[in-house]
Parts: sequence; structure tokens; C-alpha cells
Amino acid sequence: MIATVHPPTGATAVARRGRPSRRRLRIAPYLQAAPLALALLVFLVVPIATILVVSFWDYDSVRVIPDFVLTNYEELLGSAVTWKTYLNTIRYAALAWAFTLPIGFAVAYFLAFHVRTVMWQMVLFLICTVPFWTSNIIRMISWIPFLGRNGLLNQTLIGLGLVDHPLEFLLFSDFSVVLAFVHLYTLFMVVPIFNAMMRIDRSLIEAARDAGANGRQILWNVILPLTKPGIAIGSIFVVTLVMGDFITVRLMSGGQSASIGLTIANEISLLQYPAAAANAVVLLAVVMLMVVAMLRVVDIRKEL
Amino acid sequence: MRTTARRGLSFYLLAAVFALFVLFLYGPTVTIAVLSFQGPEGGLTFPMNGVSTHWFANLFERQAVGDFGGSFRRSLALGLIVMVLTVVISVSAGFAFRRGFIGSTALFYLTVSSLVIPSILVSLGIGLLFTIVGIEPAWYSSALGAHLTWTLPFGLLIVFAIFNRFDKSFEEAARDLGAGPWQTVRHVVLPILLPSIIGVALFGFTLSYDEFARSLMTAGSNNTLPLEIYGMTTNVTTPVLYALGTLTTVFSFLVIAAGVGSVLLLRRWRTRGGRGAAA
Amino acid sequence: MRSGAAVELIALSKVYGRSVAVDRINLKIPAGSYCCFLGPSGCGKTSTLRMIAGHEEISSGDLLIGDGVVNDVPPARRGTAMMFQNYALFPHLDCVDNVAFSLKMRGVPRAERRERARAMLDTVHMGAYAGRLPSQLSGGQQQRVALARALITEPGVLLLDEPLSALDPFLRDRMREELKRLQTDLGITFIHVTHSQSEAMALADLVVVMNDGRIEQAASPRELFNAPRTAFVARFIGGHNVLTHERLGPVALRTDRIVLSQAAGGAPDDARQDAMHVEGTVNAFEYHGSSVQLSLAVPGADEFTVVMDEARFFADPLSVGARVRASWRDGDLHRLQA
Amino acid sequence: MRSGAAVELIALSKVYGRSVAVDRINLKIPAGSYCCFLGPSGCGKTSTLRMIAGHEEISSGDLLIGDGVVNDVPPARRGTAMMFQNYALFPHLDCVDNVAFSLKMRGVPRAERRERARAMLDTVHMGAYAGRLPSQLSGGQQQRVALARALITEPGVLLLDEPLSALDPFLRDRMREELKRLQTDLGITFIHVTHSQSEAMALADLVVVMNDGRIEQAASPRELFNAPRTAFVARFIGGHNVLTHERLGPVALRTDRIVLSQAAGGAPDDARQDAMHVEGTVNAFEYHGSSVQLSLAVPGADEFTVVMDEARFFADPLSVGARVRASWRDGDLHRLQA
Amino acid sequence: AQNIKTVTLRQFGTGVSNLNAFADKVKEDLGFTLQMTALDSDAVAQRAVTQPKSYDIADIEYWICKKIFPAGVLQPMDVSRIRYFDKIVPIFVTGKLNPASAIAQGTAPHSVGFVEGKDSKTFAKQPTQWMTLIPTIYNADTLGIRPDLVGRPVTSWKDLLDPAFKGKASILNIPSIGIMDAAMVCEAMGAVTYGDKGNMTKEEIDKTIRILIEAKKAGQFRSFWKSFDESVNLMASGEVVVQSMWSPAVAAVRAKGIPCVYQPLKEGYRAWGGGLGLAKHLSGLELEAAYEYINWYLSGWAGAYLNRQGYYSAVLDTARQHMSEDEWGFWMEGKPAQKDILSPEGKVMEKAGAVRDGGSFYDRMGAVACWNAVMDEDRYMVRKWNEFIAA
Ligand SMILES: Nc1ncnc2c1ncn2[C@@H]1O[C@H](COP(=O)(O)OP(=O)(O)OP(=O)(O)O)[C@@H](O)[C@H]1O
Ligand SMILES: Nc1ncnc2c1ncn2[C@@H]1O[C@H](COP(=O)(O)OP(=O)(O)OP(=O)(O)O)[C@@H](O)[C@H]1O
Ligand SMILES: [Mg+2]
Ligand SMILES: [Mg+2]
Repeated sequence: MIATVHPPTGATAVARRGRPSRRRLRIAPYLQAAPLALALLVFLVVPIATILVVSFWDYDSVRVIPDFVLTNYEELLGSAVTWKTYLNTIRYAALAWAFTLPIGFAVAYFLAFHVRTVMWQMVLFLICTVPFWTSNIIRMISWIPFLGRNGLLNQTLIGLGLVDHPLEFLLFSDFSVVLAFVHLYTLFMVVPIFNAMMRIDRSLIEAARDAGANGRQILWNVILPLTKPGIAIGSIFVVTLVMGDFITVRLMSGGQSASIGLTIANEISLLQYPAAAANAVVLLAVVMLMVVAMLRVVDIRKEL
Repeated sequence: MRTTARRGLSFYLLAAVFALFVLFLYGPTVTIAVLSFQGPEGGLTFPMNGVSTHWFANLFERQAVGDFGGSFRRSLALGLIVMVLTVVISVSAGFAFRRGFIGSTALFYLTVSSLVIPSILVSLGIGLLFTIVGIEPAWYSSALGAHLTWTLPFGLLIVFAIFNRFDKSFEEAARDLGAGPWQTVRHVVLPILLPSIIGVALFGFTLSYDEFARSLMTAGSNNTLPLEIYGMTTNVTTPVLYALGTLTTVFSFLVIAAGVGSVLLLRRWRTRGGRGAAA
Repeated sequence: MRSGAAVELIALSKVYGRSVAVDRINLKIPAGSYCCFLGPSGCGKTSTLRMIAGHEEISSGDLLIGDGVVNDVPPARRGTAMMFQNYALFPHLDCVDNVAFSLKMRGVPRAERRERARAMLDTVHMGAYAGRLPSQLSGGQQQRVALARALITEPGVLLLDEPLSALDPFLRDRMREELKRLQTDLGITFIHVTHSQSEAMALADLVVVMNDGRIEQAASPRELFNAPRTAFVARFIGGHNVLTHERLGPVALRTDRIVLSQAAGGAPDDARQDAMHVEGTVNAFEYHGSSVQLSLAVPGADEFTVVMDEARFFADPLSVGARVRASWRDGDLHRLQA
Repeated sequence: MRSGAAVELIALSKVYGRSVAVDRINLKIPAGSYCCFLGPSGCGKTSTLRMIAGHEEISSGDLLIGDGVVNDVPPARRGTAMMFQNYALFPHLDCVDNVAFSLKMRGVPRAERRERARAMLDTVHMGAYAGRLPSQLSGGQQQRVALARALITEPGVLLLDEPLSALDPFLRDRMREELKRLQTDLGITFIHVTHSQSEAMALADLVVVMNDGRIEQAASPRELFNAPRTAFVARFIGGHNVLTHERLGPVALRTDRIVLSQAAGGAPDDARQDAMHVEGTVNAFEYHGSSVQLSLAVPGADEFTVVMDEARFFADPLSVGARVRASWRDGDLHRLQA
Repeated sequence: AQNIKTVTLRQFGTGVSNLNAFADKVKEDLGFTLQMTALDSDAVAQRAVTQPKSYDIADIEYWICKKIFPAGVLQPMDVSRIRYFDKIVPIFVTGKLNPASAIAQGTAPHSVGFVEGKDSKTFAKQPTQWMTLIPTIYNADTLGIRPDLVGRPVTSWKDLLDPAFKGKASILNIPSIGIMDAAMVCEAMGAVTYGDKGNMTKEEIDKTIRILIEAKKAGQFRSFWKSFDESVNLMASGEVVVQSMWSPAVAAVRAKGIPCVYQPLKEGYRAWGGGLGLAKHLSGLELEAAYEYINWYLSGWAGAYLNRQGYYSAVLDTARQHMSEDEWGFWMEGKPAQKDILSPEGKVMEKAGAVRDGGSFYDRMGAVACWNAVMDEDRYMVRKWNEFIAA
């Protein structure tokens, strides 16, 4: 025999060398994570804590007064407007979601399953992102010449004889707000769904076809269930973005609709910081609840 | 012959949906582009009142109010700083997460919450914090931080995606061949990840360059470009705004093109470098 | 259960863009037989199989299953079922639902289809795992579920693309036996793609050796081994030395039909000569358990391999560099097509 | 070039969290030998190899390379080099730069290191591809480059984790020969992880069979095959039936040492009896080219396999269901550890 | 020693008066640098209070001053150092345009124009030595209309809620100002009688808001506007035919060749005024420069510039010296223009023969019904206003 097999020396052997080696490597991850942790601590955790603290402060027309009062919350939660505004904001979120989801799904589906080369997928995707390089605000005000009473669309419709009065609901309405949301946020839905679709093994689709599934059945029984995590992530994006929005609602509703973000922005502009802070705390809680609910569908870490 | 290769009805339907979607996306951009060529007498709305490049020229003249140049330079500088920090911080954190450490889950979820917390709350929080502590908010401090809370989560998520596809054995091979930790990063990890890192950088820059809500309460006394544009909308009623919009689009386009171009060039250079050496 | 269907390929071709993956092949696979497609990577095995399954368009030629041309029939109505290389189990469905999938597509009510799926899982010994998701199963278990899913449609032809290559060698042998047993029991036609010659030999009634889009030989394993038609086949299936014989041209000589003895000395003979022996030096040897394989350096042949029984070898072991004479009987030479 | 170094494992363990992947193994690998770790999936082969390479922390025990304990020595200073399963060639560097990498890390000037890398590429017959990127190479070519990259550090020990599993069977056999030749030429110690017993048999001077974190047997291939120590080893390396002998307890019987004849009839004998024959029915047979493998259903044994020469089998072929008597010589029984 | 020319003063305010042309002129006339930052009115108030070190000179409105000055971020100015103090229009000193006129409701500029002493934060009832803001610009606002689209004369604030203009009306969505417009409307309708529109009681606020909400629900409003361009675009595009508006916005619409009238109404105007305040931290040479700047501001060139835009300047005499007779006649005296009236940039604003809406300075500033204001019930009012917006 060329090899010697020593008899096992028992548990003592295990105990003998218990010391961890290369300790130096162990601090490295902490150092590497520190900048991120620090940045988020200083610019996220502490500010949010500040909001929480300030939400209990008092204020007059120009100043905040350190104190501990519940009036901000009382006024907030005791007011019917708050509830209405929340309902309205959630309605916007629901509407935006209801439109971005099917559109985003269809676009992602097209890119993932009908566009065959990665090159073309890249090109088409970049084409979709180009408009986002124009300033948001300028893009939004440019809806006005397009959708207005005498805007491009109405003129076209009248010119074609499709309508005889300009359509008023096109601008400064829920329609225009949701339209702008869809415009701004559909891409946030497309990307995660596309990502999920690209990870579906193509042979699964062949297997389904082999089992006699037609196109619709494949969509419903295979693609949709497997795209669920992507849908969840996209939905989180869209819903949180809409929940916090204020500029779109203000510009596109002609100031006629309220959203929580807008209320907060108004309160900020009127220097009512504690009221804004109380509102922010409630909004944060609502958004977090929604996100946690949506996260039940998906483990984000697995989806990367 | 039946075929899986031939385009079915669903292809044409979806292609139409996609085309409409693109049209919809481009609607405003095109409107802006067209209106920015209004004649000198033209307004912000249709109809066109002549065609000229007046408003582009006007953009470079001194405006009655505001300061495009300054705000553009600030936004550019801020975008670049955010870009660099985003890359450095998220790549470094990516390494940490790969190695694993106590509290990584907490930090991960904190990062994710940074993504879902509405921008205005971040803006408000940082604004309040700075006011209370008594530090002047400025674009290079508070706004920078506010932007980071937005770009870092994206950066980290992308880095995660990159690292999930990055084979650990490259690093082990390097270590095996005598590379120290820094040499491994310098000669193996970074070169391999470079194209993706350029992606993170571009992402960081564009997110910051057009960020409005998070700058609102944090930019301090000097406006960034989106704030300036917003300010302009309150008192400028000429197509110079659209000219600005068109130019910023072109500018972003150039930045992205430069980014994508450099990735392609890098790839080409590597391949050609390979062939060249073979010859 | 439906019985096996015959499959016939008539001048079947597959062209991708400009490259011809499958080049006008003709083949008749009898109903109920086990057919293996064997060949090197890229020779067109998968393309052929996918054309039969209906997942790939036929570029030209005809495909008959049973007695109809099925070129334009959709996959599910060809009476074929496919088992994919990576199994392609639906990750979001448990075993029962995976197996019941095709029944669901056909609108079979839930209770009934689940019951039938369970029965099918039992036949592949997976009844105990009915409620598990694919990710909770080992490779071999996944494969059985995939098999059950393919079989529940009662196909006349089962198509398998490298079904064993993802398994470790231990499991591979076990599943090989099971596949064979199943095919015998069900009596349906199996068409199995592999690039392992031992797999093809062990399983098939009909081995189809492909090379570069064409069929080199289609024959029973025994015929293939004893009468390879071309040098390519002889080399690919292994166990043969290919020599150039002066009179016969290219010939195959089985490596286990050679006897080694002490070299006679004198001028070395040339393998090309019309002799029944050759002299050479031992280059290397590999221990294979019950046998030992020696590589000889022999004038006039690139490779010359001799396989001998382990006991016989070690009774009088040769070392690397030893000069030996290898001899064979004339009848062991098999003439190849040029 | 540095010559091979001996490697010794003393009560080496690897614990991941609560699960013990490697359990106090002891092993001495002589300098300059070719050692194969063989075992089923998850038995701890890779973990052991990575501890030797220094890529995995040693949980307990000692590791000696040459004559020093290297537990805490970084990988590059252990005198080992590793070839990774997927080769881990740096995708952004061409072949020369990949091979020259370790020299660059050591600060060797560019011209010199490229020259040495080229020379090394020549020894693995890859000189012609020096300027290519890994993505422009085939699997076998990549493997050679990986080999060159590992060898340029002039290691005393080369570690290989399943170096052949990514190759197709054809290429696999070719590279197997080359590995063996290289090891013989260089004289350095190779430690090679595989789960193919034929690979281990063909290559190794020392085969280490692992199971469940422990070493079942470490021996030369021939000893392993002729004298497996445990039932696990006998089953894992194949070619053996494991029977329970009344007097001897568990025994191994080589499948190619059995002679079949017509069944005598009468009451069936039991394999557990102290007999040198058993009767049973033919269950299945597999054609293996030069041999045929029969599975018999025999009372008292789960599996009973007989391998016989093809020509002998077909001279008087048996069909499934035939009753036969299998007999052997007493000396062919090998007693196993209980 | 430091030279005044090395000083840089940072001024911020709304785009209305933070004009780069002023900075250029200051550089030319006085030699030091003035940095201008234009913000919207919300941001102005915010910046003034929360970032007092970020500016040297605040260009803010009087009603905002009422909020800001007590916060202690500004320092009052010594009137003895203001060269033209005596010539400032008396509205800003006594509150009366001429001794006979009544003081309008709301936060009249004079009521927040002075403090008791150099370090005091409480407003003085009478003029003192210490002035909070030096007035720069002010105007009287009314409804803007599209004469071609309204179809009938508009004479009263109540026409804003006239069902005839359903879906074509708009109101300003800055609570403190919007509520004043709303109050003008409600008072004109006779729906509410106010003690002081500039300082409403909760009940008055409730009633006003209720009327607004009803109108909103009935679809009266096309949109609300918050920024200058919005009001211009709404009017120019015909989305809206009657809305509360600012004078230069009307001019901007007209400049596009679209008819638009700044319609004088029988109930009078809602007025507003802005002024320059000095940051608390200013001292030494910078303070010197700031006083110089303010004196320059009142010395005529700036006044003329503002007057030419349709606003009014604080010291009329000096401004007149920088304007032509024709300009003065058109802008200040309500006379028909003899020649084309040019904007400060030299663009034609009005053709010869045009007459300014609302007539002369005295016609307009004499008919102010109320000033933009901050109420005691400010917080309550804002809440109710938000209810209106959310309704
Ligand atoms: N979708 C495709 N587009 C273009 N060429 C293809 C495509 N699929 C296969 N080919 C080419 O057709 C030829 C045959 O491929 P095929 O997959 O049938 O080979 P194979 O015998 O199954 O090989 P392997 O053993 O590697 O699976 C190859 O040259 C391959 O590159
Ligand atoms: N990083 C790890 N963390 C936790 N457990 C691990 C880790 N790596 C390996 N293991 C576990 O340790 C055991 C041994 O793993 P190892 O990779 O050494 O097996 P192996 O013999 O190489 O198997 P294979 O043939 O599949 O490669 C397995 O049970 C495995 O699940
Ligand atoms: Mg294939
Ligand atoms: Mg392993």
C-alpha cells in the first residue's frame, strides 16, 4: 500500500485546532459595507427619525417649536380631508397599477418572447428609455399643448370629424393624471417583468406546447405564474412612486386633485413642517404596509 | 408547413402594442422638440408661429431671470459626484454582501426601503435635519445625500445582479496564482466587471441629473437644473424652456451614447487585442 | 395504453440560415423499438429530434408518424411526447400538477386528472413525492417526474434528448435500466439522443450514428460493433483500431481480439503489410478494472490500442517502453467503406 | 522545475455550520503520485481539495505539504496550484496573459513573463492560440490553457476538481491520456477529484474512495478492484456483486468471474448458502460491445449481474426469462468488512 | 482695506423682480456684484426662514414679511439712511394713498412696515425710525378675461363663479392669496359678509370654503394655477376664459397676439406689494453696500424698469425721470399711447393708441379693496383650503 490511513484520533482532534485563521479577512466586509451603511444612516435613517420627532412638535406660521404635542396627528387623522386624500391617492395608485401592469406585461412579453436577438432587445429597450432623458417637468408641461382644449389631439379629432366638441376630459382631469403616471412609470413595470420572463427556461414553453397547451393556456398556466415575482417588484415600484408623487398630480390635474404627496408639499411650502412630518409618518406607514404585503409574493434577493 | 419560427398573430398584435407604447412615450418628447423650433413670436402651445432656432440661441443668452449655466454646471457636477460615489459605495458593499457579515439582511432591507420611501419624505427629512442641526443645505452636501438614497439602492441591486453571475472561482484562481486581495480586485474583478460598472455609473448619473423631488428641500441656495427648470416654469413663458428640454435630452443622449459606446469599444478592443496578439 | 408508432424520415433536412444542420436523411424506425441517435456534438441529433417533436420547422422532406405525414401537425397532436434534457418541469407546480398538466390543458376535471397523475407517478415510483415542488427533488427524481409527465399523454413515440447526461454516473446506470424496462413494458417507440456510445449500445434496438448532418450507419448495436460501416463509426463507437490494410483498404480491428507476445526482433513489420501481426512499443496503459488497455506505438498507425484481461496482464505485466508483438486472426479484420 | 511534494492530511475536518462535510480524515499522498478522490456527490471531495488548496478554511486537523504544516499559509505560498472545474480563465485576458498572470503578480517584467508563458503554452500544444481570448477557444483548448496557467507557478502539487466533466466523452478520453502523460513527465503530485470510477481507475496511482465525509478505502486501483474493503466500495467501483455469505458474511464477487450454464432444475439454491453457484432467471441484458451484461433475479440478492464476452454470449444466446445457473470459484469470493 | 467693489450681495426672490438686468446695472452703477436667485413664492418663504444665511437681501412680499420678520431672520433698516424715504408712496408709510382714502383690509404694507426698534421683532402701529422692508414693487390684481370668449361684459368679482363660465374659470392655488380672491367673490355675491377679509374668523372661512367647494363640485373650475406660466398658458390656450390673474401675465398673453383684458371690477382690486429686506447677519461693508443698493433701487432706473412692465414702483418721482412722457402717460396716467409701447427688453407690448386696463395709478391703487394677508387663523384657513382642493 502506498497510502497510510491513520485511525481517527477522536474528538480531541477537532477540539485541538479551534482557532479561526485569517481573522484579517473578517473585518473586511464590515469596512466595505460601512460607506453604504453610513450613507443610509445619515441620509435616510436619521432624517426619517427627524421626521418622526418633528411630527410631535408644535408650530406657528413661521417656526417649528420643539414640544411634544399630538395635535398634528389629531388634526391629520381627525380630518375627513385626510381620509379623502388617502383614498384619492390610493385610487391613483390602483389606476396607475391597473394600466401599467397590462401595458408593461405586453411590452415585456413582446421584448422577451418575440424579439429574438439580444441585440434587438437592447436596441428596442434603449428606444424606450430615450424619452426619459428629457426633464420630467418639461415633459409634463408639454402634455398641455397636446391634450388641451385646443391641443393637438382635440384638433386632430375634430379635424377627422370624430368629435364635434373638444374633449374636455383629456386635460386637468383624473384621466390626464393617470395618463402621465402611465407615461412615467410603465417602464418601471416593464423592466422587472422582462427580467423575470428572460429567466423562464424556453424549454418550459415547449414542454407546455408538447402537452397540448395553446398560446393562451401557456400564457396563463406557465408564463404568468413564473412572471409573478417580476410583477410584484414592478408593482412595488409603481405603487410607491405614485403614492409619493406630488408634482404629476399638481401639474396634470390643474391643481384640482389632491394626493398625499401634494398635501405634504403644500404643508412644506407653508412652513408647516410638523404637520407635514405627521403626514409623512402616516404615509410612510401606509406605503410600508403595502410593500410588505406585496413582498409576500416574492423574495427580492432571489430575483436578482 | 407549421412552424414555431413563423410570426403568429400574437406577434403582430404585440408589435402593434409596442409601437403604440413607443409612440406614446415619444409624444411629449417630440412635442417638445417640435415646439422648441417655434418662431421668435411663438408661444408654449400650438400652433407654430414660424420656424427658427431662435430659442436655442436665446438659451445661451442671458435670461431675464435665473441662471441656466450655473445650474447646469451644478447638476453636472452633482451627477458626476453621485455617479462616482454610487459606483464606489455600491461595488464595495457588493463585495461585503458577497462575503457575508452580521447585519447584512438588515442593511439589505434598509437599502430596499430607501427605494420605496417616497422621495418627498427623504427631501423633507434631510431638509428638517439640516435645519435643526443648523447646517446650510447645499447641493454638494444635503442634495448629494438625498440623491444617494435614490441611486445607491439601484446601484446595489445592479451590483447584486452582477455578482450573482460572477463566478467566485475567478477570485480563487487569482489568489491561487499569488495575487493579493487588492491585486485580485485590480487585475481580475474590476476588469471583468467593467462593462457592468459603466452601467451602474450611467444609471447613477442619469438618476441624479434629473432628480427633482429629492433636491427640492435639499439643494440649498443654488438651484440644480431640474429645480431651475421648475423655477423657470413659474415665470418663463417662452419656448426657451422647450429648447432647454430638447438640449438636455440631446445631452443625456450623448452621455448614454458615450457610456454604451465605451462598453462596446472595450469589448471590441479586447477582442481585437486578442487577435492582434495572435497575429 | 396506446401502442408504439413507427416513425419514418424521408429526405428530412434542417437548414439554419445558411448552415445545413440535418442533410436529407432517410430512416425508418419500427413501431415499439428503442432507437438511439448517437454522434458527436453538433452533428444534428437534437435538430432531428426536435423536428420529430414538432418544435422545429422542417426545412424540407417528409416526416411520417404512424402512417400519416405530420409535417404540419402541432406537437400535441403528433402522438409524440418529449422529455427534455433539463427535464423542463414547471417550477411552480408540484409533481402531481406537473404530471397532470396536459390533462388540465385538455379540460379534464381536477379530481380526475390528479388521480390519473398520481397513478402515473406511482408507476415511476414517485408516488411518495407527489406533493413536492421540482426544486425539492434530486436529479433522478426529477427525471422520473418528467417521464411521468411525458407518458401521461399516452404517446406512441417518446422522444428523449440526452435524458441521462445531467445525472451522476451512479444514477445514470440505474436510470438507464429503468428506461429500458419502461420501454419494454409499455411497448412504445423510444427515440433517445445521446453522445455516449455505451448508452446507445446498452439501450437501443436501433442505433443511428450521425455525423455532420448525415446518417453514417443505422443498425442494431451488435451489427454496429461487429460490422461498423465506416472508419468514423468504428472510431466513434470505440473498441476498434482503424488500420489501412494493403489489400483490403481501411479495416477495423477490435481491440479485444488482439494477442500480445514477446517481440520477435528483426526489422519491424508494418501494419499496412498484409500480415496478421505487428510489432511496437508500449506507450501507456490504463487500468480499467476487469481489463487493462494498452496504447502501443506502432509504425503506420496513429493509435493502436489493445485491451486485455486484467488477470492475464498482471500475470506477466508489461511496462511502458517494452517491445511487443500484437497478433490477430484474419477473420477479426473487418473491412470498412473507404 | 520543482519536483512533486508529498501531502498529508491529519484528522482533517471541514464543518459548515452544523453539517460535517469532511470528518477527521487521515491520508498520506506520496510525492509525485497521481491521486484520485472518488465518491458520490456530496461526499466531501471538493471540500477536501479546497482545504488543500487553501481556498477553504480548515475546521480542525492539520495539513502538511512537503514537510510543513500549511494550515495558515495562503494559497499561493503552499506550492500548490489549482485547476478549476470550469477552468476559471480570466475572460478579459488572452491566453498568454492568462498564463503569465501569476508572474505578473510576482512582478516579473512583461517581456520575460510573456516569453515564459508562451513556452508553457507550447508544452501544452497551445502555442498557436496564444493571442486568443478564452471565449474563442473550445472546451479542450481552454482546459489546456488552464493547465498551463496552473503549471507556470511550478507547483509541487497540482489540484484538479473534476477537470474532465465539462468535456464531451470523445474529448474526455483524449484529455485523460494527456493529463496522465503530463503527470508522468513532470513528476509532480496530482490530486484529482472525480466521481467517475473509470477515470479514477485509469489515471490514479492512489484512489481514495470517500463516502459521507470519510475515507472508505485508499489504495491502488488494482488493489481497490481486487480487494474492495467495504460493500460500499465494491458497489461504487462497479464490476462486483455484493452477496451475503453464510460463513464469510458480506462478500464481493466480480461480475466477470462468473460462468453461466443451463439450470440444473430442482429446488433453487440460495445465494446465502455456502455454495459456489446459484440459480436464477435472466431479467435483462445490456449489450456493451465487447461484452454483454446480464441481470439475473436470484433469491437472496437484490442485484446479481454477470458480464460475459459478447462472442461467448451470442454463441448460445439467452433470452429474458431463461433459467440459468451461475457458478464461480471459491477464490473469487472476496470478503468485505461488515 | 476692503473695497466696496469686492462685495458680493446675494439676493433672492420671485422671478417677478429678481431680474438679471438689475444685477448688471448695479455692477455698472455701483461696482459691486449682485447675485440673483429666482424662486417660486413658496420657496421664497421657505428659504427666507429656514436658510437665513443663504442670502443677504430678501425680496419678499409684505404678507410673507408678517410671518418672517418675527422669526428674527431680518434686520430693520434705519430710515435716515434711505435717501428717498420721504418720497416713498404713502401707502407704505401711513397706509393711505392720499390723506382722504380709507385703509384697505388685509395685511396692508404699512402695518408690517415698521418695528419698534433696531432689535425689535414686533411691528409698530405708527411709522418709526426702523423699516422692515423697502418697497420695490406692487400692484393691484383683478380678474383677467378673454374678451373674445366671455361673450358678455364682466364687471364683478362674482362673475368668476357665474355658471355661464362653467368649466372655464380658474383660481389661484396659493392659499393665502386664493382665499382673498375667493373672499372678494363671496362678498360680491353677497353670500358672506366679512369683518375683515384679511383676517377672517373660522366661520367666515368655513362659509367661503363651502361656496368654493360647491362651485368646484359643479364643475366651475377648469384648473387651478399656481405659477405664472400656468396662468398664461391657461388663458392663451383658451382653456380658461376668466381667472384671477397677475398683470404681467395678462401682458404676456397679449404679447402672443391673443386678446386678454385685465378687467377692473366694481368691488375694487386685491393688492400686493413686495420689498427688500436685509438679512440679520449683514454688517460692515456689506451692510453699507446693501444701503447703497437700496438707495440706488429707489433712485429711478429700477422704478422705471418696473413701471414699464406694468407694476408700480415705490418712488414715483425718480422713476418718472427715467421714463418718456408717453410712457408715463400710458402706464401711470391712463392716457392712450402716442407711440408703440416697448417692454424693457425693447419688444413692442402695446400698439400706439392703446389704453391701459384700469386706467391711471390713482384709479387703480385708489380702488384697492384688500391686501394679500396672513390671518390669525392662518393654520385653520390652510387646512380648509386643502379641503377645498381635495374635494
Ligand atoms: N437555432 C439554431 N440556429 C442556428 N444554428 C443552429 C441552431 N440550432 C442548432 N444549430 C446548428 O445546427 C447544428 C446541429 O445542431 P444540433 O443541436 O442538432 O446538434 P446536436 O447533435 O444535438 O449537438 P449536441 O450533441 O452538442 O447537442 C450545429 O452546427 C448547430 O450549431
Ligand atoms: N459552502 C458550503 N456551505 C454549506 N455546506 C456546504 C458548502 N460547501 C459544501 N457543503 C456541503 O458539504 C458537503 C460536501 O460537499 P463537497 O462539495 O465537498 O462534495 P463533493 O464530494 O465535491 O460533491 P460533488 O461531487 O457533488 O461535487 C455537501 O453536503 C455539501 O452540501
Ligand atoms: Mg443536442
Ligand atoms: Mg465537488
